[in-house]
Amino acid sequence: MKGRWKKDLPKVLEMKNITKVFPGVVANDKVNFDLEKGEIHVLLGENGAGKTTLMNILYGLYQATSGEIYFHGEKVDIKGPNDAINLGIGMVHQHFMLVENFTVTENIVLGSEPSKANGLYLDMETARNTVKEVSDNFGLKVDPNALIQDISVGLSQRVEILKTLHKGAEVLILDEPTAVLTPQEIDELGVILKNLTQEGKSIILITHKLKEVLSMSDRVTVIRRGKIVDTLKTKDTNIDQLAEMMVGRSVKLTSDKEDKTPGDVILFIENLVVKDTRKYDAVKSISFDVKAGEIFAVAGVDGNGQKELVEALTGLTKTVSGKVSLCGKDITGNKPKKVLEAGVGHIPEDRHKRGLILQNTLAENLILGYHYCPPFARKGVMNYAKINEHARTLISEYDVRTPNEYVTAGSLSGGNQQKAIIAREFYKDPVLLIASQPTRGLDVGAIEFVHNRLIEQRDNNKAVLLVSLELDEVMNLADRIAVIYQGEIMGIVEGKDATERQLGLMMAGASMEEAIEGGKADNENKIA
Amino acid sequence: MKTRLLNVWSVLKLPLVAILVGFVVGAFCIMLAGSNPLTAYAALLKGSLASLPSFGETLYKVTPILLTGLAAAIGFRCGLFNIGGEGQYVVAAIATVGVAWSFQGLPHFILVPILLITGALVGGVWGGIAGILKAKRGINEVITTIMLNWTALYLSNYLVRTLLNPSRLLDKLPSGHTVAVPEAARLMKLKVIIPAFGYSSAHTGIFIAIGVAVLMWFILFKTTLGYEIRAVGFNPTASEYGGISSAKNTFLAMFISGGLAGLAGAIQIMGLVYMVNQSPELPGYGFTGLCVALVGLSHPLGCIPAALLFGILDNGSRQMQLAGIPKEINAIISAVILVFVAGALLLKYINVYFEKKRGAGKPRFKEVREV
Amino acid sequence: MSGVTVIAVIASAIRLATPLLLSALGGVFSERSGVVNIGLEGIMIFGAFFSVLFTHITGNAWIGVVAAIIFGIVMAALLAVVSINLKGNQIIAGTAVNLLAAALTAFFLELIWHRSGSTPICPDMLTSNPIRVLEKLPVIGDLFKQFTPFIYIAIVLTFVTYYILWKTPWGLHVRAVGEHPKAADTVGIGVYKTRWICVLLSGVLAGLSGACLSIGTVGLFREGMVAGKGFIALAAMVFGKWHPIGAMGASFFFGICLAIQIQAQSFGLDVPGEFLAMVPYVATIIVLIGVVGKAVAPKADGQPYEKDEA
Amino acid sequence: GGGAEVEEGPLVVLITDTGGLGDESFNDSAWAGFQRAETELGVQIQVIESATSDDYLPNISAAVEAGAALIICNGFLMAEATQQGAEQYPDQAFALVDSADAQAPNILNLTFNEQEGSFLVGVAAAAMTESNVIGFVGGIQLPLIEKFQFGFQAGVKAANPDAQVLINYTQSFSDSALGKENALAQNKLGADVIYHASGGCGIGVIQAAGEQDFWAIGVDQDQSALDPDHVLCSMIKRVDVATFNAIKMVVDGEFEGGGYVFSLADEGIGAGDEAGNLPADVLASIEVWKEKIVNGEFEVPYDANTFANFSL
Ligand SMILES: Nc1ncnc2c1ncn2[C@@H]1O[C@H](COP(=O)(O)OP(=O)(O)OP(=O)(O)O)[C@@H](O)[C@H]1O
Ligand SMILES: Nc1ncnc2c1ncn2[C@@H]1O[C@H](COP(=O)(O)OP(=O)(O)OP(=O)(O)O)[C@@H](O)[C@H]1O
Ligand SMILES: [Mg+2]
Ligand SMILES: [Mg+2]
Repeated sequence: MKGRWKKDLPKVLEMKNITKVFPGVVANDKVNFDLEKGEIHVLLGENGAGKTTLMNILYGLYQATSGEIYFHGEKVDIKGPNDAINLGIGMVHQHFMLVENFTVTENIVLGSEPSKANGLYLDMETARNTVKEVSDNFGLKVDPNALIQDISVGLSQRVEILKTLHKGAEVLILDEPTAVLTPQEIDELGVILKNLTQEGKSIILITHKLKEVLSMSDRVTVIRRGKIVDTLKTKDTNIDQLAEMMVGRSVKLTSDKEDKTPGDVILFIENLVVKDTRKYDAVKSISFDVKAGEIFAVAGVDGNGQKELVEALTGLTKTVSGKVSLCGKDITGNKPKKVLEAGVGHIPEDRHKRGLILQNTLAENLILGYHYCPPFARKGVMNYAKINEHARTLISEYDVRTPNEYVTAGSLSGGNQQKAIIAREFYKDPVLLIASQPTRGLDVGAIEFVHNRLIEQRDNNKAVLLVSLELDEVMNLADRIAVIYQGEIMGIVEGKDATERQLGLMMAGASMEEAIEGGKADNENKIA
Repeated sequence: MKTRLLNVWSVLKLPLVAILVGFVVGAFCIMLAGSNPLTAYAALLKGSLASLPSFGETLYKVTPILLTGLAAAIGFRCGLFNIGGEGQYVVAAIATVGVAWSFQGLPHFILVPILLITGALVGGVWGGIAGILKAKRGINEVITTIMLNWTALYLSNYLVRTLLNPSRLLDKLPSGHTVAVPEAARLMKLKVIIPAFGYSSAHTGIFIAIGVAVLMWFILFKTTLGYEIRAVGFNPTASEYGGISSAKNTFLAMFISGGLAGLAGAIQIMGLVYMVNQSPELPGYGFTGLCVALVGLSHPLGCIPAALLFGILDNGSRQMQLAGIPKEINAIISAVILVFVAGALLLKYINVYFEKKRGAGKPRFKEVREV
Repeated sequence: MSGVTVIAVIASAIRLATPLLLSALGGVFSERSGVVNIGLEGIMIFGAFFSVLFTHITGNAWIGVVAAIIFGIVMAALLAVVSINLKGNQIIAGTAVNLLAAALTAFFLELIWHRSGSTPICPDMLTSNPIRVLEKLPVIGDLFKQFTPFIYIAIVLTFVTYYILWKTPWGLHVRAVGEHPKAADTVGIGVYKTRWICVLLSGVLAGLSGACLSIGTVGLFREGMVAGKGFIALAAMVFGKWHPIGAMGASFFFGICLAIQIQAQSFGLDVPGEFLAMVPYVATIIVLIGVVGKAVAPKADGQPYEKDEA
Repeated sequence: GGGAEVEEGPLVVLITDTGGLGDESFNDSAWAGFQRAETELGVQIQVIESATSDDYLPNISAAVEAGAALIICNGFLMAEATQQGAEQYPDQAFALVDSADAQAPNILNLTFNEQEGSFLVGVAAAAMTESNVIGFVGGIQLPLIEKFQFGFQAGVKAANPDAQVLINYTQSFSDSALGKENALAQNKLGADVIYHASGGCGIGVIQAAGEQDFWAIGVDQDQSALDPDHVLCSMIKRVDVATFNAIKMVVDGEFEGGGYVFSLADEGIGAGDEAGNLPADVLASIEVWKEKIVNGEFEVPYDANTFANFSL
């Protein structure tokens, strides 16, 4: 360890008057931002506020239209990632920048590989050792030989951090690192980041999650529509204030819902077994049911079989054994089309892979799944007048921000894409709605919208199966919560009785009983 | 309406500029070969557009490549690269001769549809093989279609030499070609209807081809089948999610694509050649079809002008040869056009350059951004 | 079959496989970096032509080889500009390369020799075994008698390619660029530069392959002599799962099928020649169905990389 | 030709088949006849190379439109197109090379007894072989190429009944590498004289002969220049004579339809040995056989049937 840095250079980094204009959009408007030595500085803002753009400028991926960057008080010109890396700036991107079929080590050393014979031989031995060393030093355990495609999102996140540390980063930028992590993983990340600041690193953290802001940061800068709203000391602020600064109005962070007695069983699953793409059992003999008029949530750490469960229910993956029935009708192993026709709506977890055909128009996307049904098609011939009219209706009803219905779905922002999917799936008025990570990557305003819609569905006596990694979301919405761990249901808890700690323990593999013990302790703490 | 027109222009200007550049480069090569580009291009136009007969010859050239172009286009729309147009054409052509021979007693108006369907079906099956292998076993269609092309050629050569040879069917000496299809199987020449077509070989097949182009446009953009094929082409996983079977549509697209190439083979036999030759090489229509589809931006209606362009180049080439211009010039022009169609972005750069020169700071993506 | 015949068939297979292998290796480089190269055929035509031209000019076939490489690079550069910088459709670009190479060589043939069809025979060729000592080996010595320098070059380059792509830091960069160009970009790897080098390398290899067909086999250039081998090479690369050793296996498989059908004809096997000629093509399909199954292309193969900069 | 030149003699147009010029075979040979006619008869000559077999009729139309006095369609595959063209343009003079299938008053059919020349080179091969194994490499198995094959086999059988002939077809006329491999395979099985009728594949056969030191026999033209030490002799087919004569008929105003078969008798077909590789005794025996054929003592087989019934 190099020991403590001198305190006489408090500002590691200053960005002054940064403006970035994209065709038609001012993404950053005279932004001033600075970073102090050893601090964790959160950059907070709703979707499209300009956070990623600002950081991309700092990392050399974009060039600012105007403005200056000072590093340790000296003006620098960052023309590309190489310049940033050389300055000691590392960035963990919003979307993982990992090569799936490379090993952890290969990903970490990529771009700065140890070599022998003047760069003619890739020295994997040394690489593995360095990776071990770095990971030990910072307490970030990884298996250097594992392939990225085989490890969990949480671990991938670590690999991303190790990647920057391996390149000797002194300033770390983390763009929404927690969006895909479990509470435990988020806590762990918090500890890791604290440790890193102790090592003398300075950290910029981008997030939408206000609780994290409060628990993790030293300072917070709020950005809205490309402009800085304010920079505050974390200890001087609170969740409500931050939320209001972010969206420019006050938001309700929890949704109200009336108590309701659930009706008939809609979805019934018995001893379901599903294999993942690598042919391992990802879902091991799961049984549960979802009733009309309830939101049934499946909570769990990512990669514990949720994806396979949902894909099996919707016919996208084969089931190995077990039974699925909908309203008493066996739909096990049905093709997706059959499942949709049986009355299932599905908000997929990956909107780009499953939910939308980005190159098609918004209107065409808004009928995907019932594109062959009247009035949109008759005898195999499409009726575009009806399709466009349908699109206009949904666009206004769901407030999808788009110039018109003819633009390609890919030209919408993520939040609006999600709204489009929700609009489409709700229009079907499904008996069962499967909502998988419905608010992933959305800002608080959009989340509020989605949550209200899900509750509305429940109140209309429809069954909702919610699969989410966000404990807050689950606890906020669900009538019953099943916790999934390694492909098995650890237990089913009544929504109103559930505590974060109890669920968290079960998500880590504790049995229901153990968890209830833990949960009680938690409750007592709360009361005290 | 005005924006509509602007849109049409923004789509069209790319191929148009490409064509222009192609001819400029061609002119350069012509000069290199010691000839006058103006003479050469005059010959090109004279040979392909100047009179109704010469235009007829162009139409005759356009017929098969429009169909193979449509074949390639529908493949592209489903995310498939069908290099197999050649083989599908070949098997359909030989099948047409065989079926025409077997049913030679039938009257014209029954035999012709039978043969068109035969060609489409046989080509479809040949394409469908690649489709099934892709859908069921994930085998890259590029490999299978390449392999099937040669297989088709050798199969055809065998059938020409044996089963369909005049020596077998007509008690004549062995010959390097099949028996000719009967009169009833032959498409009418345009000059029979419109005598002004003079010496040209154009036949009613061109109407079939254009009709098929319109039909393909309808299928691709106005039917659920087209919706599904395009969906699978852009995003197979999302299509699956929407209840669209990517396996089924992959097969269907390959089948239709093969069917269109097969139709080209059938029409070519029925329209002009009337027989199949033993051949050392693939006929080349499949590859030209790829170019047609690419320049036509994979749009069935775009394929019509694109096919016309390649038809003009092809047909004009014989007048150019007669004017002493090397026959390779036209291929060079075609290639340059393709390069520029592919390098579409160059056009954008040129645009930007001119906009900067004009000092216009207005955003380039205005159309998209306007709300 | 006697041992001599077996050796002869194997030698024949190796000779037939060599141009396929060289081109397929070119394909491996290009596609591993994310650029689909269906222009291999055209690059081969260029290589075949210019190796002959320069052998004629200089009287030295090795200079012809260098020329094949240089002009292979020229054709590949066209593909690179269009598909990397202009972010054009790589398939169109490759098709254009094929068309252009065939037309230009025919045009140059006319311009330079005032004849069409084929060039005169070269004063120097590379058709005999350069490493004589190997012929003394027991049993397989006969095999080497029929080796050309290109066979050694192809075998060495197969392992060199493997080494470069899997054992050097730059190889890791190439594969990263082909899988996830953005990830590579963010760690400071020049995506465009890497792709350029790889596409040019595919020009080097396919150019060599062209030279192998002309000065390495018959000593002249003929229109149509490449005869679809670029496409077969492409198939061999896919069949070999984008891996140099796999490509070698696939090329040899194709070569041995061809060699066996030739041998079968010579033996007077009573099967129509056309069916024998189909053997390599049908066998490839069958093997793909039965044994190999899915081959997964590099993830970013065929996709132009857009730097996220407006 | 440049457009500004003074009008000279009549225009004659050659339409090649898809092999095109540069095939070192009958298209080139036909064109040689044209070039001779240009210098000796003062005619204007033009050529249209057919890109595909579907171009034949349109090419004929184009030639007619260009005002050709004579159109020579080169290749039996053009028979049907020539027939159609002749019916469409009854006043236009046509000549069709290699086929008698198109019959009309304005078509002159120019065909060749290739089997006779092949017979003679077969005799040469039979005399020169030491292994008693001889090879034939064909391109595509066309009836035309089979004429070469069976004539050759008959020649071998006549001169040396013990010799065996290996038959290979490359299924190509341009893939020289395949020609070479086929020849090498035959050579490995003992063939020490190999005759080819395979267009562009032939250069591969001759190249193989040079490398493995055996004899190759050329085709159509005297191919000994390609490798004087290994091209034993060549089967000569004087398409140039045929085209020249046809043009001359037009120039002399003597053109009429009908058929003309070139054979050993009129030297339209022959066996050539420019490099002088054939020993005197072999030349003598070739001469003897030639006499017999010219005198009509027997008919040289030209297909599987006639070969099966062939005996002396
Ligand atoms: N490459 C680009 N071209 C054009 N506009 C862009 C580009 N990248 C971002 N934008 C626009 O810039 C604005 C800021 O985007 P940015 O990605 O920085 O937002 P963000 O704050 O990171 O949002 P999120 O929370 O969703 O990640 C958005 O309006 C977006 O549409
Ligand atoms: N290259 C580009 N050219 C033009 N516009 C672009 C480009 N890239 C992105 N955009 C615009 O950026 C926006 C989408 O940006 P991005 O994908 O970062 O959104 P997002 O941050 O996911 O949105 P949100 O999270 O708010 O829903 C769209 O409005 C799109 O039109
Ligand atoms: Mg975003
Ligand atoms: Mg962002």
